[in-house]
Amino acid sequence: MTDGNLKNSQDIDLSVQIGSLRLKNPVMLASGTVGYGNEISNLTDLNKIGAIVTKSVSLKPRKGNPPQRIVETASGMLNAIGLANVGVEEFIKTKIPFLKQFDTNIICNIAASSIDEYVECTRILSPEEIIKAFEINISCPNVKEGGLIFGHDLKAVAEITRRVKGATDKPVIIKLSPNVPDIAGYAKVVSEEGGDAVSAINTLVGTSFNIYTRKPKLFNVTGGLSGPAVKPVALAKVLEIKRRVNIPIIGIGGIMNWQDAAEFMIVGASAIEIGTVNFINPNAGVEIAEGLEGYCRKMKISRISDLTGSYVI
Amino acid sequence: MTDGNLKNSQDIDLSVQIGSLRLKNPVMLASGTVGYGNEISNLTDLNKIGAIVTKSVSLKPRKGNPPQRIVETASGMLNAIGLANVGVEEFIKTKIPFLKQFDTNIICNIAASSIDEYVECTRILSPEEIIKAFEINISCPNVKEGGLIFGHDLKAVAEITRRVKGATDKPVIIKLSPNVPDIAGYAKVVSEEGGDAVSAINTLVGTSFNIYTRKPKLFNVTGGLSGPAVKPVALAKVLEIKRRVNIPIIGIGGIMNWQDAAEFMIVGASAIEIGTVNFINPNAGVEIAEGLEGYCRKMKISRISDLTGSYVI
Amino acid sequence: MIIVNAEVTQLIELGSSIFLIKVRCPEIAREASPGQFCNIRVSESNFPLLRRPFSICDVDGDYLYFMFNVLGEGTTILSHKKIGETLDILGPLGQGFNFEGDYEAAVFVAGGLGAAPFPFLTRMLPQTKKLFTFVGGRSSSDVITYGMKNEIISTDDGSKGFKGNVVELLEANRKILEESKIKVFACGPTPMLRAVKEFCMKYSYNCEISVESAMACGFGICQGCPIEALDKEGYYLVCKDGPVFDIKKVAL
Amino acid sequence: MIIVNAEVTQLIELGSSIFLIKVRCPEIAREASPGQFCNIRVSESNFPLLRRPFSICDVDGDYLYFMFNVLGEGTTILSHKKIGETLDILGPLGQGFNFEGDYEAAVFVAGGLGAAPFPFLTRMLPQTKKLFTFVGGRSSSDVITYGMKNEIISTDDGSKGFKGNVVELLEANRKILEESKIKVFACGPTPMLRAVKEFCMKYSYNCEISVESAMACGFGICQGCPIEALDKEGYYLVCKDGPVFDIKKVAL
Ligand SMILES: Cc1cc2nc3c(=O)[nH]c(=O)nc-3n(C[C@H](O)[C@H](O)[C@H](O)COP(=O)(O)OP(=O)(O)OC[C@H]3O[C@@H](n4cnc5c(N)ncnc54)[C@H](O)[C@@H]3O)c2cc1C
Ligand SMILES: Cc1cc2nc3c(=O)[nH]c(=O)nc-3n(C[C@H](O)[C@H](O)[C@H](O)COP(=O)(O)OP(=O)(O)OC[C@H]3O[C@@H](n4cnc5c(N)ncnc54)[C@H](O)[C@@H]3O)c2cc1C
Ligand SMILES: Cc1cc2nc3c(=O)[nH]c(=O)nc-3n(C[C@H](O)[C@H](O)[C@H](O)COP(=O)(O)O)c2cc1C
Ligand SMILES: Cc1cc2nc3c(=O)[nH]c(=O)nc-3n(C[C@H](O)[C@H](O)[C@H](O)COP(=O)(O)O)c2cc1C
Ligand code: FES
Ligand code: FES
Repeated sequence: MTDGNLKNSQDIDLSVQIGSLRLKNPVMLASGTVGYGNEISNLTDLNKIGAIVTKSVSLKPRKGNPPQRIVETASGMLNAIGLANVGVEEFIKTKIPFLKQFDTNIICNIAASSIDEYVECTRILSPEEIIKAFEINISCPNVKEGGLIFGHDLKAVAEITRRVKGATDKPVIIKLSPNVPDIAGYAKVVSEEGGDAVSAINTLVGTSFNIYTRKPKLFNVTGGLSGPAVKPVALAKVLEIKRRVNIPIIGIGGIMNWQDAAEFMIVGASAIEIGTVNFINPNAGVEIAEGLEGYCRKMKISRISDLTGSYVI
Repeated sequence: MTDGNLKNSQDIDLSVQIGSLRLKNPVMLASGTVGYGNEISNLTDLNKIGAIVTKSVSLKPRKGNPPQRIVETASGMLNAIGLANVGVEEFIKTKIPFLKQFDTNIICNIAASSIDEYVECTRILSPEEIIKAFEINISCPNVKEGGLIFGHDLKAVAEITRRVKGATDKPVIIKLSPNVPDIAGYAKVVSEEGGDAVSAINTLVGTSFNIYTRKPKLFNVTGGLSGPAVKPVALAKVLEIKRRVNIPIIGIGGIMNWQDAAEFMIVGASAIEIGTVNFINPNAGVEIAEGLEGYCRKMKISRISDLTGSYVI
Repeated sequence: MIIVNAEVTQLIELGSSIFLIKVRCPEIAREASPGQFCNIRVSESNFPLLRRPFSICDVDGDYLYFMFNVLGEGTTILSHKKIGETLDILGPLGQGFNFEGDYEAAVFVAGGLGAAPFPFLTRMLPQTKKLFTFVGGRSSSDVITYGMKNEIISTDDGSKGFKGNVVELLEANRKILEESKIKVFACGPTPMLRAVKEFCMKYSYNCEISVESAMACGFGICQGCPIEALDKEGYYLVCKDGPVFDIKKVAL
Repeated sequence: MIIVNAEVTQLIELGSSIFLIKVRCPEIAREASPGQFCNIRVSESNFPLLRRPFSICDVDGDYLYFMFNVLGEGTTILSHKKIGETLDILGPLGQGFNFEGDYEAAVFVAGGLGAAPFPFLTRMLPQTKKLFTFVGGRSSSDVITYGMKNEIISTDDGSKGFKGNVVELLEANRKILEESKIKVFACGPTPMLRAVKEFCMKYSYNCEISVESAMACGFGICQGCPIEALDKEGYYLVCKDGPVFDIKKVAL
């Protein structure tokens, strides 16, 4: 790490680079936890955020799963939304124009039930110039064809990466499933096939039952576990990738505050995404960016990118 | 489920069967969380527990990892004890005699760094008549040769099951790793090779770093995540096994009270093991057994074994 | 919609584990309308993790009232709040009751804790409207009439008022209802809402209901609170499109 | 060793975020000896999950005292306990100080919160022994002398007593120490304990130290609290074999 000779606040460079994509700070809002930005913009200043990852969009609209879609667990929550989304067409027509107003990077997250659909969505959306990168969700545990089938198949991940890259010249981030013993193996394939970055982690598969009705609390039976409960697992996954593969990592999983964000960067994340915390504190992203700046000053780090992978083992 | 016509408390049958092993109730104390029973016997009545699973024992003594071995996390904890244990010889000499005094079932958990070592340990311990069954730990994340290498290798699991079964005529329980996408596949192999039951889950791999020193909090860098945080994941793993494989399951992971225990039985567990909760409430096992009896009465279940896999999906 | 750290100024136990909490919160009080709710963070720790949604029970100047039932972790913590402590409140949220417009008499139907939104609605109802209030509960101890006017009561066990459920009570009072053009406003457990809906359909009364759902965010970003729509494909979001809906728009 | 729900009878703020909590707990008070600790559950919820270990600061009849420093979640919750609330306490745990036996003068060395076990030890020390108490802190506000006798003080910044660390203070007082056969009892941050150990080795003084470690169970079942042994292969457990050790037995 640079032993900073920091003159004043201007001196701290919070910007980070992910492939050809430059973010003003490493804080990103995770897909599915900020919709398309409109509601949360009433409660926080999106101009101060590094990037917004939009809710997974699929070729056609999806109405999502019937209720109940969420359950709270110990320091976490299960969700089985079922990729409810407006579909590519409506996304371009109504969501993109709204997002234009913000001085931040828009990253479009794509979910699909076939490799061709991933490619097709990317091809259609690639010309939209406010979209600065794509995050490919191959790890949604909540719909039969939500990609998790791909997320646990090295060959599929390779093909998705290669063909999506072929469909756009914008950076492509592959969002990995944590439900595997060797996540680094998947990251390796992504880097070999020209992927620009990986994001980790998506949610862990979990469930919860009512002991009096003996029915699952979620209509979908299982859901994705997120929140502080999963942070230790997410950190281990990021560290495993960092130690074995040379590719930018976006760290996700249970981040509630700037301390958590710093921890993810130390184990190897170039940037971080926050999800569940947005539901509890919609201004968390701004607070985390500010907190990281204060941390850098205290630690005499002039460029926050120097924090990435700076663990001492 | 039997719609009970319960005359009085005597009527509720809490006993459960795992292979040829019969337990007075489904509550077991998990390996590594009660040592060899001596300390905790000052704080609870072990005669009221279905079974005690002893700390993983290996052929030779292991001193375990240097400090720090544990870290608390959100509704959970990480441990990297490193299978500290007295070794088979000392176990037989000093631990078994002490355990003889209790009216409960002793299940001996074995860890090893080679398939031969698993077999050898089983062979040596099998004649000890107070040992009623073996639990084979193929999923310890905390030592290089802790078995996790086996736990993620179907062929190894098959061979371990077959050869350990060959070394004893006592029931053999294989303790599965949750760090795989298809735990049912492993359970299937166990049942095909004649294993009597599987226990799930062992801990999830996780880590935690100090953001000021940038060092891992655990000497071992990564550790095993346990406690309420992992319950939703553990429940999903048990349900997955129950739906796909016909083998008795011992449910483990984040059980804090009788409600959690009932939830595990509903999704498919024939019995349950409690770990982390013993550190917080050493009498939890007794309270859970009593709570389950009250639950059965309220729900008019005359045999608790009818609860196993009684989910309504 | 705003997040405020509001000071707790009063905590009253209305009945068996039913509480009324009063907070000073001018910012939300100013904007709130009857039927809307707030999403309240009961603890700064990660446990419980999620906010808890509560209807705005009443607004009095700078003060907000919430009525709650002690159920689990969250409401237990809420019931232990001390005067002077602050509460992290997100609100006002959702679509409230549409109580203006073309009808002569408002008919409130409250079941158990469904009484929560009616004190505020009672206060805001235009003087020009007549008001009938029907309150039901399992037994007298469940009947909550805080902040309501000239209520007519029913209990399942007959321990207070009419013996029967609140919809049977409505049937029994059809005559007064028929005298003027009415609009029904109902809040309570889903089975009650189903019965109210059936009743109103049968006599083609206008009716709005306030529904519940498990929620995470409470303001439309998590998609966690769907309710099946009858007048379009797919779902409405209870937190954003509701919690108050015209009975013709949602399936119960 | 027993688990008791003990009533909180007093909570005193001794200094900047340093508290003394008094609980009524005859069962543990009866058995406790100086240097032992208790493992306290600060919350009934899963957050924080683990118990928190605290030295038994003092015992007075049926009452136990714990001295604590507000550090994180657990100690913050503890500092908000109300008189009359109960505290789930597991104890007494571990091996305390061996203060009987063949020596003339006890030398207590306390650094910062390391003062915690000494009030009880001071009380129990046989009249036949002379006592010297050395207390060190970063600055005067960190110097805790609660429940101690005729203490000699040092501060790193010289804001109170001798300027320097507590071991330099010992050196400066070698003369009185040399006058009688002493035994040193030390508790404080690890760097201080290392220095005390070095000092005692150099002059071959008998010395016992109370060490800390991350803990889960606190009574020997999790193996979570190892400390490297010098007189055997492997590790001792801080919770069961300690927290008090002869300096010759453990590596710091
Ligand atoms: C729009 C809306 C308005 C509400 N208004 C009120 C009110 O005015 N007064 C009142 O007492 N209650 C009200 N509720 C219900 C209230 O939110 C729950 O009772 C409360 O969240 C229970 O929290 P708990 O931690 O005590 O219970 P727990 O059972 O511990 O809650 C566990 C989880 O289940 C969820 N949950 C529990 N019960 C319900 C429920 N009935 N509906 C949806 N989710 C639930 C909680 O949000 C939490 O995530 C309202 C709910 C909604 C959606
Ligand atoms: C035998 C023993 C006796 C102790 N006696 C006292 C005492 O008398 N007074 C006092 O103020 N403190 C004492 N401590 C330290 C005390 O246990 C910690 O300060 C306390 O656990 C902090 O909890 P927290 O939740 O406030 O802090 P957090 O930082 O939130 O704790 C998080 C986790 O880290 C662990 N942890 C934090 N600090 C320490 C530490 N210094 N050593 C080991 N683990 C730690 C906690 O147990 C917890 O699991 C003692 C520790 C031990 C092992
Ligand atoms: C309600 C909810 C909806 C989500 N929807 C999506 C989604 O559509 N696409 C996706 O890639 N990830 C989705 N996620 C996963 C998050 O983006 C994130 O990976 C996960 O929640 C872990 O981060 P957290 O612990 O900070 O929430 C969703 C998470 C939640 C809680
Ligand atoms: C401190 C500690 C030590 C453990 N040691 C072992 C072990 O030696 N062998 C084993 O099979 N499992 C071991 N486990 C795993 C537990 O048996 C159990 O599978 C896990 O903790 C999940 O259950 P829980 O959430 O109830 O703790 C250990 C767990 C903990 C917390
Ligand atoms: S609760 Fe999040 S969208 Fe309704
Ligand atoms: S804290 Fe569990 S053995 Fe020491």
